[in-house]
Amino acid sequence: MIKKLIYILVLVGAGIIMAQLFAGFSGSTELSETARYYVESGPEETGAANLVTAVIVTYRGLDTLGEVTILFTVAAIIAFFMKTREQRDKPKRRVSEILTTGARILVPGTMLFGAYIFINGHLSPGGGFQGGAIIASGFALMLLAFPQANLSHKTIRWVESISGFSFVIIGVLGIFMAGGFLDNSILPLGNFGSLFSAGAIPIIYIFIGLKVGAELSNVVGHMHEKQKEI
Amino acid sequence: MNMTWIALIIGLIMLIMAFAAIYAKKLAVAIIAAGVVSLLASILYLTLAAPDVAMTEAAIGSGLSTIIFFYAINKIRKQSHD
Amino acid sequence: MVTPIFIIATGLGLAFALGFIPKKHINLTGILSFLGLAFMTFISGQWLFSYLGNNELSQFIFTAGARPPFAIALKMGQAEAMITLLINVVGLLSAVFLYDKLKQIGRNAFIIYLVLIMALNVIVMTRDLFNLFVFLEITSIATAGLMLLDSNLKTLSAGFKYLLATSLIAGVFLIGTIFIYSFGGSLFIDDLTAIGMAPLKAVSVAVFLLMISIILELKPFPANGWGLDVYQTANPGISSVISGGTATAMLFALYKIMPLSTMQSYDILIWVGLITFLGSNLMGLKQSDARRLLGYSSIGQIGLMISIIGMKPYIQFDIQIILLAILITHLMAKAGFFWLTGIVGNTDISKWGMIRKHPEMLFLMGTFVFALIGFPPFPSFFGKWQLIMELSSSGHFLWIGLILLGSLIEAVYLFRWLGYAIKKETATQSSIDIRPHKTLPTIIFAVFLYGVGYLASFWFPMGGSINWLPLAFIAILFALDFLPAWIKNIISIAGLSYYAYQIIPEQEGLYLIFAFIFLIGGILTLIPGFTNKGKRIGFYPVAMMMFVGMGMLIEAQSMLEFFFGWELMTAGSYFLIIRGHRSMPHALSYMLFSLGGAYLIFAAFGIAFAGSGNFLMSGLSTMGGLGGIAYTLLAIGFMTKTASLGLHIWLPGAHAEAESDVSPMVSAILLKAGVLGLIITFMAMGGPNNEYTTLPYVLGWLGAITALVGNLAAAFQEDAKRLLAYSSIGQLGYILFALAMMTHLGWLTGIGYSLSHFAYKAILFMGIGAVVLRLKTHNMFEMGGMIKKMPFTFIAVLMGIITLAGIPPLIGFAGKWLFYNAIIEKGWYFQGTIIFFAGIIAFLYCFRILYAVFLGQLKDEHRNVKEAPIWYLIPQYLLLLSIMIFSAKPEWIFQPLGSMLAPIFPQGQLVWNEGGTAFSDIGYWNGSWVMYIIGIMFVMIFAWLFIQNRKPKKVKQFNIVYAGEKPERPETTHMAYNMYSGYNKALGFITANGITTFWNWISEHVTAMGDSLRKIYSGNGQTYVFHIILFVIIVYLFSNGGF
Amino acid sequence: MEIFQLEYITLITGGLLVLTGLWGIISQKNLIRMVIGFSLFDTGLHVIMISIGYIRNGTAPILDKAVDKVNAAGQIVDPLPQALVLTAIVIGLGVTALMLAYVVRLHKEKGSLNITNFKDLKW
Amino acid sequence: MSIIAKLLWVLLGLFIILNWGLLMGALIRKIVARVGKRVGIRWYQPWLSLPMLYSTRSSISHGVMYYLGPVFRLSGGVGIFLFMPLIVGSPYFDNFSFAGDVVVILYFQFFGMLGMALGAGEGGHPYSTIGISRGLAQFTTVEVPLTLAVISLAIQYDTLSIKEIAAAQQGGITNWTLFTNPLATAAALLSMLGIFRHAPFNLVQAPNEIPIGPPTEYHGTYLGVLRTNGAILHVIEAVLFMNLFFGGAGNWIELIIKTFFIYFFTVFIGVVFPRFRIEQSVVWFLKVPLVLGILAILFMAI
Repeated sequence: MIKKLIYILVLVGAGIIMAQLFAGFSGSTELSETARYYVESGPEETGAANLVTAVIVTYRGLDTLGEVTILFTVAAIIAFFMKTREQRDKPKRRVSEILTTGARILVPGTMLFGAYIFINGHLSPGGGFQGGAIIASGFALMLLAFPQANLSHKTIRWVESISGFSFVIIGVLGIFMAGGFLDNSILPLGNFGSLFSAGAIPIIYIFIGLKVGAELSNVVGHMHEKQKEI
Repeated sequence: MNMTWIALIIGLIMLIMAFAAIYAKKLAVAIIAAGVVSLLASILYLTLAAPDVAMTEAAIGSGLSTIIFFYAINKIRKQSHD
Repeated sequence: MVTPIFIIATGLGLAFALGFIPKKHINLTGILSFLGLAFMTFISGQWLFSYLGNNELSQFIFTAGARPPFAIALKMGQAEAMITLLINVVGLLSAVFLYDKLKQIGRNAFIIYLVLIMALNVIVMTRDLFNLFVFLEITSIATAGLMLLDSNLKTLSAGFKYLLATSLIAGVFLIGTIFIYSFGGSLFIDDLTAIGMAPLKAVSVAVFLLMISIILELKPFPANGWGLDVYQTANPGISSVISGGTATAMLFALYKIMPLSTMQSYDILIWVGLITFLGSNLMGLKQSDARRLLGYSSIGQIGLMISIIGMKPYIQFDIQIILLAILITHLMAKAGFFWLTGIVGNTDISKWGMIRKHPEMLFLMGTFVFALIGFPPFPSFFGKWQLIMELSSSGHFLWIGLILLGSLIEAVYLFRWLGYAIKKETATQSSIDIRPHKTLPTIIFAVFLYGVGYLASFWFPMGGSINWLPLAFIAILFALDFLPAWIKNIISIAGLSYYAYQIIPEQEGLYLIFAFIFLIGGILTLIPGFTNKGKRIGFYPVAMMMFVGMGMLIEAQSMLEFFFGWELMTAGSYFLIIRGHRSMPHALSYMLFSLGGAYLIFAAFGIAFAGSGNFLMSGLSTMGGLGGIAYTLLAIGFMTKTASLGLHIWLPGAHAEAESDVSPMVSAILLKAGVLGLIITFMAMGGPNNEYTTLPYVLGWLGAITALVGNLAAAFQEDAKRLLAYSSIGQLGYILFALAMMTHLGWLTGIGYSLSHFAYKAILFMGIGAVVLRLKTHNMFEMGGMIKKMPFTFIAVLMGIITLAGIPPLIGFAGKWLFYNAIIEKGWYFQGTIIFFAGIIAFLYCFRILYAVFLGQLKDEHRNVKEAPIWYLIPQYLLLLSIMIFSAKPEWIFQPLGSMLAPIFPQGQLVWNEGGTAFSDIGYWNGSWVMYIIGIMFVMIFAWLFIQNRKPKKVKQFNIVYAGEKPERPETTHMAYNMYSGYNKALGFITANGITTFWNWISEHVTAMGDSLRKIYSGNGQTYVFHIILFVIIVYLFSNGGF
Repeated sequence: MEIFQLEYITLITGGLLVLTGLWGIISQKNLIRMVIGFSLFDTGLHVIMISIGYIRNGTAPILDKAVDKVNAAGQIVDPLPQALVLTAIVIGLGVTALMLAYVVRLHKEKGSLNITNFKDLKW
Repeated sequence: MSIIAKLLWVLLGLFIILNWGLLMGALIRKIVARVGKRVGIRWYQPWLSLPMLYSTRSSISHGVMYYLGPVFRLSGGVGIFLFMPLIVGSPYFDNFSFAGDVVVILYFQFFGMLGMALGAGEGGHPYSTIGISRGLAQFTTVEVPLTLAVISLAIQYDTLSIKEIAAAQQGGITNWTLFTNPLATAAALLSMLGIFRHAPFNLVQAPNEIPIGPPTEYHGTYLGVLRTNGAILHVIEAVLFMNLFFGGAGNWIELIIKTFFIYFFTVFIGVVFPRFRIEQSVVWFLKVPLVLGILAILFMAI
């Protein structure tokens, strides 16, 4: 009991520290200088209508690269856990008819939707991550419906590797052909607001989408397989 | 203002759900409660003019995350049955 | 120039591309990974190279074609280049070390490893807060992954705790980041520093959160249980990356964000760092798991570096250089050490005796231990030096005290460990993994340490004046260690002779005397080494280290050189001492007392630097207002070497258990280094009429009591070498007393004593050492009758004893005579009486050692003993010759000595007449006449007896008046055991081991404190998380003085 | 200042979520619940970040017909925190997944989910 | 004075001292015997036994050091004699006192002791060692009050030269140190008891047991040498005390009388008091005599 009390006291302390932070925050009514720059020069420099995408893919592309790396690493680590056991699963779980049928229709749709989201990332809300996540969800759904589905790790790995590697290559191309690492203007910026615009952003976002999708699928797949073993 | 009221209510539900997520007797309920918190968060994001984030939170925070949690407890349950 | 972006591109691109390679081509994967790491290393190296020499401005690397703060920018300056180079080198070498492990796990292991190293590089280079966050996360995830290289319950639970803790910490960092953005409108560090955020409370809280989370990443005490677990369980290759790479990157991150904060925050760093340094080392005291111990040590060292970052506002010197010196040492030594634990494979430090089978591995271990403690010639020596000097000149003595105390505690467990490795018998037969890919990285870092040490000396003021030639000589000796002992002995003697030839002619005054003792003494005491058959691995380099160190004391123009020499000497003598049979505990206590003393000296040098503003030895005489303290520190520091009462407990064991020819080195010569130090101290105090009268007075009493206790204890010893060792304590007590008198006669006595002690103690230790060598025992009651078997040794020892006892006509009497005069002149009657009492007590052991070893009944098992080896006799007789000469002509030594002292003490000089009679104010003495009179008389009486006695019949051993019986066995008639039992009953209480008990009490309680302190590491990951939150709050409370 | 504003409400909600998450981490013995606590903590952080980037009455930072390039600066909210949160969410997922994988393995090794049972390493 | 003349005078002094020592020894033994209601030896007995010992034909040796032991011993006694001025103001009987002051004498005492100890040690007889270890042990504390007294004198007379100290006491009995510095004198006299090793401080020799050791081993010529030394040493030690505390001697008669009484004093005490064990005697010297010595210094220094 005393222990709980101490915990509460400590959390109150943490709360007070946070409250002091919050106290300094006085709801903003106008953009910071940085944000203003994004709004004012972003469209010209990147050609992306979705400023969040512009920031993510271009201005803070390095973060994104890191983030992709995190997923990639996590997938690799979870694969580690698999390393030690290769047993095949024994009992087959019976999956309801509705689920399988539903999945047959839904999975391709989900995947396509995911692809749509990341392809249009520079124009509308959404992008590589969301798209990738949706693809992975579809993948999870598929596993749910077809637990025996022999998903090809190899394919996933190839997708993962190719997209990741291409991301890096495009980034490096930026150094030689444009203003710097991950500069999207290695390709023509195109018509503002159209699908084929914003330089390399759509391409990068596609790779991100593929990669995230593949990585998350990988994670899900590994978790799933772990479930199967025993 | 309406938005503010909505946010307030959502915020309250989120906190309740958060406590539910911690204290729910069954793990599955807890996970779902956590998923709900994420889902509500994505609504908050929408009110805060962040559709990108909202989508992501919905897809990842409440979607994938929950799935992974379930995989994990499923797996654990099977481990302890053996 | 390859842009540093390629570090990222290589690391990541390669990591992604490895996916293309099929599983079966794992070797290709490995090779590519190495190439990638090598290329990353090359990039940072190339940048560093471009900065060397020309002060180019550091370069920003913009990404995404936009300028910061709008896009992420990296920075590649000299510091960044240096740090990334270090990280990449560790990464590369660790990968080599881990090669078989990584290969076994497969492609993913290589991938994660590459990602980790790349992420560390970015943490160093990035100038963007959020980017920093992302790569912090990558680091922690990759580390959590690499934990699984050895997958078992321990690594799993450690990895989980680590993941939990670091994720939480990253969360704290993220809150800070976003609020910084809110208040500052930017995430670009340089921008934020430049604009200077509003002095709001909230701003400071945000900055505080940033700072505290980086601090937490650095595992501050006590919120670091998770870190320790990782160090303990991770594969040593990974631990070395964490300790060497991750910690380095985090330190740099901390350094990078500090400009955002206020001055107050720097104080937080200092205290957090110092408490970590102390606490962590304290808790290491009782640790027996090698890797966890290294973890404690790592955390401690990192704590020290945190505090150094915090000291930036108080230090005028470029703090980066100080940090770099300490960082490089820590990184290389710790990484190397972790690898070594992987090579040895046993994590119980008391089982490390098995490393002895591979002397080269032992050498590596020694290198790392000494580097970690901050011995010369390693870079941290210079770093710590400059740090202490700077802190002292800004008056922060408490910090100095804590730093030195922490270092001392660290030394306790590291040297205990080293002692186990060198000496402890171990039953386990487990073999050591010396495959080249394991040993190579370790060797490379050891070599680097020496190389960087050399370079580092030029980074600091006065460091360039260090004479590296002798050190190169030592290095050569190490390299030649495969040769037979006699060749190395010749080389050593030749080298030392050349060194002496270089140094001695340049000296004058008192330094000449000590140069003579150190170097000529060194040559003489090396001669017995010729008796050694075989290789005598490791002996010559360390012996030379000691002598060279002492030579440097003589050469030193600056305090830095002096301290350099002092530490070198300590290191060398430690290794010499620990070579003895049962020397392990004694060598440890020797080391600890020496280090403790050295640190006091260090602190005093700091005060001197603060007072004088330069590093010259002459600065010791301008101490500012702290002279009293400084001189006391110096005196105590030097007295640890002269083994004054209270600080003497290391000496008997250390001297007694040392090898036969080492004892004279450490007793006759090494102790004099302490005397030299005392002389320097007293001279700096300003000669006879100085303002510090209390200190010499106290030292005088201390010297007297030391003499009494030392001599008394000597009389009660059963161990011949222990007897001599205690006698050294007593004699050094005389010297201390004499010097403390601060008069002409007093110093004449003290220095005269130093010289004669050198001569007779060398003779005695060589003589007794030879006996011990022949009889294989130290116990005097097991000896006896050696006069028949070793007559030449007996004569030398007899003369040595007569000199020691101060019996006319030999030169030892000069000391006694001078004492009387000096004491009466000075008015220190009672101390003086104690000194005389002690002097008379000396007869007890003088007789005891002569009788019990050489006289009495010869034991049956010793009937075939031979005379001491000729190599032992040569130096003894050379010394004896000099004793005889100076006994007959004392004015040859005391007259020049007097004129050397005249500038310092013009009052109360001896007056010498033409006949060689010395006149003091009250007494007179003519050494030559005394010699002649006694000599002639002795011969006449001998002749008288000879004539009267004609030819006596030689009788056999047992032919004595024994109630008509023949004694059964020699043992029963050799009354050597507990010889002075009655005396012991009467006065033995004086030698009661109160002082040993005191030090034991201290060590027990400190250890117990560390032990109870470490109980906070309950092993529960949840508790650790709680610690983290609590830590944040407590530090916050302290820094704000409330909420 | 006025507390009853959208961004304040969300900010405070986020803050309380963070605390709740912390509470979950330090008070629950069950490993899974600790991970849930962590994910709540994370979500709270993200809410805070988005609140910080909010500009009163702003619209989403996407240029289209309603928000043209010229006037955008006065209309939209700050895109940067949103970008950061996007990244952070994905990172959070990665960390959560990794933690869960660890939990599963830990359970496998010891058959327990109680953190107090994993004290093999101490002192 | 030529060196030859000096040598002759020294030999003369030595001759007188030796004979007086023999006589004094005999007289004291006689007195002690009479006190004990015994007859005692004849007064000329020493002159008979000494030549007898020297002319003993058979002798044995246990080794070099054994052989040299008596040489050291006699050298010790004669050496002290040589450095001791005998008659105040007499250039003929100040021996070689120019070579060193009282410190030389104090330390030269050890020369003979050490040599003898070593010689006896080589004999290999266990009792020798016991005796020696006791003797040395007792001697350490015996010397302490004496040292204090000497320091006190050095302060008082501002010199360490025996000649000067003795000279300073001339001109009437009240100038003697005995009266000018009674504390130092008392301390020194008490320590003298230990130096002469009569009862109660004679456990060193333990007259009933130890003599079967070294004195029996050292027979014949060796014993002769030792006896010679004994005669010289007793007188010369008494001379030392006489010079330091009892006004020195202006002529031989004075010297003989003073030394007799000084020596007799120690014997007298010994007859009266019982024997101390060694640890008792060691401690005893660190009590009253030590305090007296300290007071003596304080008295002089202040």
